[in-house]
Amino acid sequence: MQTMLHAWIQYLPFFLKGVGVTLELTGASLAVALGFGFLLALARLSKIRILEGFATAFVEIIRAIPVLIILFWVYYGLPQFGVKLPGPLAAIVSLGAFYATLYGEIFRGGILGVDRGQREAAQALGMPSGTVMRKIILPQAFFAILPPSTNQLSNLIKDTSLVFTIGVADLMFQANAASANNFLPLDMLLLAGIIYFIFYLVLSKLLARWELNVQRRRG
Amino acid sequence: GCGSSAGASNTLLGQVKSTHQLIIAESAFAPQDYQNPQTKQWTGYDVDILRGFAKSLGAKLKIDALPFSSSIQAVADKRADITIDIYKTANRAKVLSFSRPMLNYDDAIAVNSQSPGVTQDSVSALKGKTIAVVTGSAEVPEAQAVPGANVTQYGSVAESFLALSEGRVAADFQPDTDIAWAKRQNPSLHIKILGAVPASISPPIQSLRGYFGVPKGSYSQSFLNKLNAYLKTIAENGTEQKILDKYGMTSPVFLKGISSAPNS
Amino acid sequence: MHVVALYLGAFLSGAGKDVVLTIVSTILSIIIGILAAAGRLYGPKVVQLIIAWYVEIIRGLPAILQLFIIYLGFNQIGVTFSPLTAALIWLVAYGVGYAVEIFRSGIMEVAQGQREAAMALGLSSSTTMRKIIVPQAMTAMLPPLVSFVVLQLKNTTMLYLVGFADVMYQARLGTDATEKPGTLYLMAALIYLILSLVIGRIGMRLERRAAVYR
Amino acid sequence: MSKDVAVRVTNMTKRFGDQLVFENVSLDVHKSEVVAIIGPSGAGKSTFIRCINRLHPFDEGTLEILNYTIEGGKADPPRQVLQDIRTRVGMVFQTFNLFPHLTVMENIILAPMEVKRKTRPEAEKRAMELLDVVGLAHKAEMYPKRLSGGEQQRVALCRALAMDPEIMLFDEPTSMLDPELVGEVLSAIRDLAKGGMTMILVTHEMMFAKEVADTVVFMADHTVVEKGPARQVLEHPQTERAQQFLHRVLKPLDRSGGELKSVASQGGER
Amino acid sequence: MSKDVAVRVTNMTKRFGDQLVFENVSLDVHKSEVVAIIGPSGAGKSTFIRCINRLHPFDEGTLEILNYTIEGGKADPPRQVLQDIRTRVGMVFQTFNLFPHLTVMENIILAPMEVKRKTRPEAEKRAMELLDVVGLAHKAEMYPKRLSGGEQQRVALCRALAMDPEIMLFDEPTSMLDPELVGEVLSAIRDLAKGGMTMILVTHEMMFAKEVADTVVFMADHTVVEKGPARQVLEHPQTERAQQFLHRVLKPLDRSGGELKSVASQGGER
Ligand SMILES: Nc1ncnc2c1ncn2[C@@H]1O[C@H](COP(=O)(O)OP(=O)(O)OP(=O)(O)O)[C@@H](O)[C@H]1O
Ligand SMILES: Nc1ncnc2c1ncn2[C@@H]1O[C@H](COP(=O)(O)OP(=O)(O)OP(=O)(O)O)[C@@H](O)[C@H]1O
Ligand SMILES: [Mg+2]
Ligand SMILES: [Mg+2]
Repeated sequence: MQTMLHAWIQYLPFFLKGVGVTLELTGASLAVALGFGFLLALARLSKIRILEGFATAFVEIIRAIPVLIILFWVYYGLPQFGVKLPGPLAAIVSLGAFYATLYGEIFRGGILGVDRGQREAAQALGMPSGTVMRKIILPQAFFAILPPSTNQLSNLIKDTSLVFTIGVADLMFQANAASANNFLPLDMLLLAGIIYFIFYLVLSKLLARWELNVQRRRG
Repeated sequence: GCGSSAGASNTLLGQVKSTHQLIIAESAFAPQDYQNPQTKQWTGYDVDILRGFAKSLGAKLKIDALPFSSSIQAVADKRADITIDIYKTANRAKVLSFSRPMLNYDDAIAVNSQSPGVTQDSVSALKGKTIAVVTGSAEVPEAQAVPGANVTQYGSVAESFLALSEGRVAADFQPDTDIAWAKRQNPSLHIKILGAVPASISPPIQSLRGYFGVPKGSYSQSFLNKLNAYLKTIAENGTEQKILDKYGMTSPVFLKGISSAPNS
Repeated sequence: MHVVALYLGAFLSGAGKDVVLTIVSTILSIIIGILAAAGRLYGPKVVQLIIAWYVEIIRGLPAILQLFIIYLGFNQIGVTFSPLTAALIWLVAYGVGYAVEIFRSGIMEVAQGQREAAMALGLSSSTTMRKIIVPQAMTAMLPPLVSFVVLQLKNTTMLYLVGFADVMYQARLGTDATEKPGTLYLMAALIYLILSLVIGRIGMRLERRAAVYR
Repeated sequence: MSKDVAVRVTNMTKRFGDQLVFENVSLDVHKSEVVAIIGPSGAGKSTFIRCINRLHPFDEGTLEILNYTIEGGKADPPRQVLQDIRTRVGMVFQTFNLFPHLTVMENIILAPMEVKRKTRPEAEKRAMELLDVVGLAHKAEMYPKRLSGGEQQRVALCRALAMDPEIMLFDEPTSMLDPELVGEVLSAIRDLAKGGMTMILVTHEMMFAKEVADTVVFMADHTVVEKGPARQVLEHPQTERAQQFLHRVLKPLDRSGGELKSVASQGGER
Repeated sequence: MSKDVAVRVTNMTKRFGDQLVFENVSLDVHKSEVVAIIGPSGAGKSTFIRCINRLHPFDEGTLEILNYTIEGGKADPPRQVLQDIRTRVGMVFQTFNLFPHLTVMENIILAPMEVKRKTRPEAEKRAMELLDVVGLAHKAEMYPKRLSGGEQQRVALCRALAMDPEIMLFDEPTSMLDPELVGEVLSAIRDLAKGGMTMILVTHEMMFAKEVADTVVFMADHTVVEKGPARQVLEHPQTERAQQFLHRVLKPLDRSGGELKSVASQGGER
């Protein structure tokens, strides 16, 4: 116990640096995933055949491949074909693309999940389709989208732990490097685990409570 | 060996003899230990040396391939019996006992052969550059000693060379043998040796030798004695040089002073 | 293409190992998961609490961290597993955390009206469970179960980190020897893509069969 | 409890947490009597009828049914007792609640086989008789989803009757049905009443209550406001609350008209 | 189209994919006329009324409305046309379809502001007038979830009226309501009819149709089976199909009784 605390204090600065990297990667990947995901959702909902077909294929293929392989392929593999991304960017592209497929499906489900009657009611009032989307569909889809979105966000944070394999110094990397140094893997992994778990609790408990409050205020 | 006598299975030597198996914790460092792509057999000079040693004990090699950082841990944990040859550092000495030295290394700076990110093998030239190393290797503190360096750590030496060849990093600190071998095996890699890691940041020459690590303590002592004797023999009788020749390491500098070096 | 031919055999045997591990760990996770879900729903308070926290921890930590804790971390306290054992323990421990939730929500999802109707007919609670709740829950659970199997399959990619000789491991060794990572990781991706799609197809078939009454 | 009384509820009170659903409800139901419970939405009618076969526990008061006496309180009576009551009291729900994964036949024979240990041929024979009576024999092998609402509700009725219940409870059995389908179910229930079955039913169909029920109970404001012979309560309600309710339901348009007329004309005359 | 006709449907046919919903439907609706559409479930009433403001495209036939002529076929008419029609035709749905994320007030003023470019104060003033008439002025700031079904439906009515429509369409506006709440909505609609609004309504409330409608259209078996003056169709239907339907709906219990009696007695006499 004593030695563990000692080791924790000794390595804490490195871990905190890792936390910073983890959060930056999460934030950037999330932004990519949300933006690209929304486009994917629109493409899949659109009446333009090729667009829909392309988006569907992209979603079905990318989400069937493990994140780790996407990551390796983007980082180590793509240069073979002349595209070279720096580690953090490769991580953001990989995680962003993978999570865009998941968020895209969430968005699509949210939009489709809005009762058909809502669209009809808005159309029957003479609203143009842009207004229907902005004022009626999206605000309602938002609340359906929120819970699965935070759920995926906590998955995203966890999946950033894979980037140490391409030399990006995130939290998991620090735990790994520290235990290669002091040969106390359990202590180091536990410290990282506690930090990851705090993120998880914040997302799954606090955010969930906030969501519930928002829902209740409306209901 | 639950059934064998207590004395035998309580020591590493007893363990190896009774199970007829010597487990190496590998990490695919070429030319020390790597998988031949054609035959999928493990090969390399460490593998050849240890295979000979295992044979002398009536055992066969079993290979556990892990990321480098975990491979040392695996031996410390007695999950595997012996590391590949590694540098002797204070940290490692806390968890491992070391054999006598078996090879001289030089830590070298590798750079991209087409557009070198560093042009001089001096600390000042390296200052502030991105330097690749392997997680858990002795080169990590060397690179970290360069002021302002951005140290990028990879899971394997091959991955670090790839990064260098693709120009992701300015320099890569590795044993010179590894750089030379990688260049020879894969001429398409854009890497070359720039020079030795500056003396001011590289460790003393003693520790720049290769040592086999085994689990720390009296558990390994009898095994180490046998190993040391074997290593001394092959260094003296030219067997080791023959093995090295297979990997293009014909220069006498690799074994200079090895046969007369003291046991650790 | 040379690289592909050189490594195809090794990749396929690695994929075989991944598939076997996925199947075995899924079966074990499901069996333990059902028991744990029952404990979570109907067990004594302490058991409920323990299982609830177990689930939270498994879901809260990165999979890779859990693998490292089992393989590397436990060593520090004197418990050593071989790569295969560690892989299996990890996949099952992780899988149970997910399976419990799938079964629990599947059971909860069966409408209250169904319970009431069964009770009103005088069916005992065990009969209600066996004949009414579980069959309906099964249908509701199939889609998440299919995703779960795919998740377990994908998790096997991390096993190279503990030296388990699967597809990823072969791809990395291949990279070492040939410097053709683009081709090799693409091959690995294809293998996983095909396996995932096959699982999805089997799942769809099962769903269709289970849902004749829908 | 006199031999003639099938159900006696004395001063029953029911809460959900802090929320009072109904209090101090007393009611005697005689053998072969048909009791209709009416009242506004949220009055607690469904909850009350569920307390009668103890699907819900109640907080205070006493329930006497089938020679069992159950006191209010959280503690469950012995499982045997509960199960015996539920076996001998049939119930039909507003939302049908057929088991979707079982065919019509399987829905009906499940309880007789599992609870009454009937053999499959026995149970199937009885089920076919019942289905025949409600005109659904040809749908025996279908899954519920394929049936219309009226058909589903008639199957639910058969399912309850297959247990040969001594008392039947109905919770708004027609309110989820299309108007055209209501008749099917109501006439099946009416036939049952004529056959001498003891019945308690919650309904919004006043005409039906008048025709079928012996007694009408009007629930509102957390209690029984009025009860008595059907004709009396429905045609000459004594309490103001019941008068108001019946007026609204029976003559929905008969009230002080709004002024929408004037507002509408603005729009219409643009 | 004569000046007096508000809507003229000629030989309209509608399919969903292969499935025929209705065919060859023709109908004239005059200004200030109230048309009630009745018929069994699944007859295509909802779909038909949705084709009138072109919420659904139709396959064949012609729709003349508000001086626009729209031919059947998949291709959409110009957006401008569609929007103008929908702006000038109000619609109230069976399921209310209030926007749950907006308050009552916001529900009503959204379209006037977005579509008619009214200022917020203007829109709010008109909304308050309408809410006042239906007796809901005090609920303006509530969210729909908090309202009873009858209140929600009245808000939906106000929302449609806030666009000052020339024609109103109602799709079973009371069928999702508790019987006690039906009256509220029906009387609001009746007032609207009295005010001279052109209306087409789908309803199951025959009494209401008789009182309010000028014309009744009976749809069944994929087409209009009978149409004519309200009283005539409702009281002396000519076709057998309409007779059968009206009989069922108006006298649900009046049919050859089953034999459940005998079956039930088995159970009751145990
Ligand atoms: N499980 C429950 N938990 C908490 N409150 C409940 C529950 N079930 C019903 N209630 C509340 O109890 C009250 C009575 O409900 P109940 O369903 O018995 O009314 P009802 O008279 O049957 O109404 P309706 O005519 O709409 O069916 C309502 O306020 C309802 O919200
Ligand atoms: N979007 C749709 N896609 C395919 N079929 C549909 C769709 N909407 C309705 N239908 C089908 O069209 C037919 C007519 O439906 P519609 O809702 O118009 O009937 P209705 O007369 O309004 O019945 P109800 O009285 O039950 O409301 C039904 O068979 C229905 O299943
Ligand atoms: Mg009720
Ligand atoms: Mg309809």
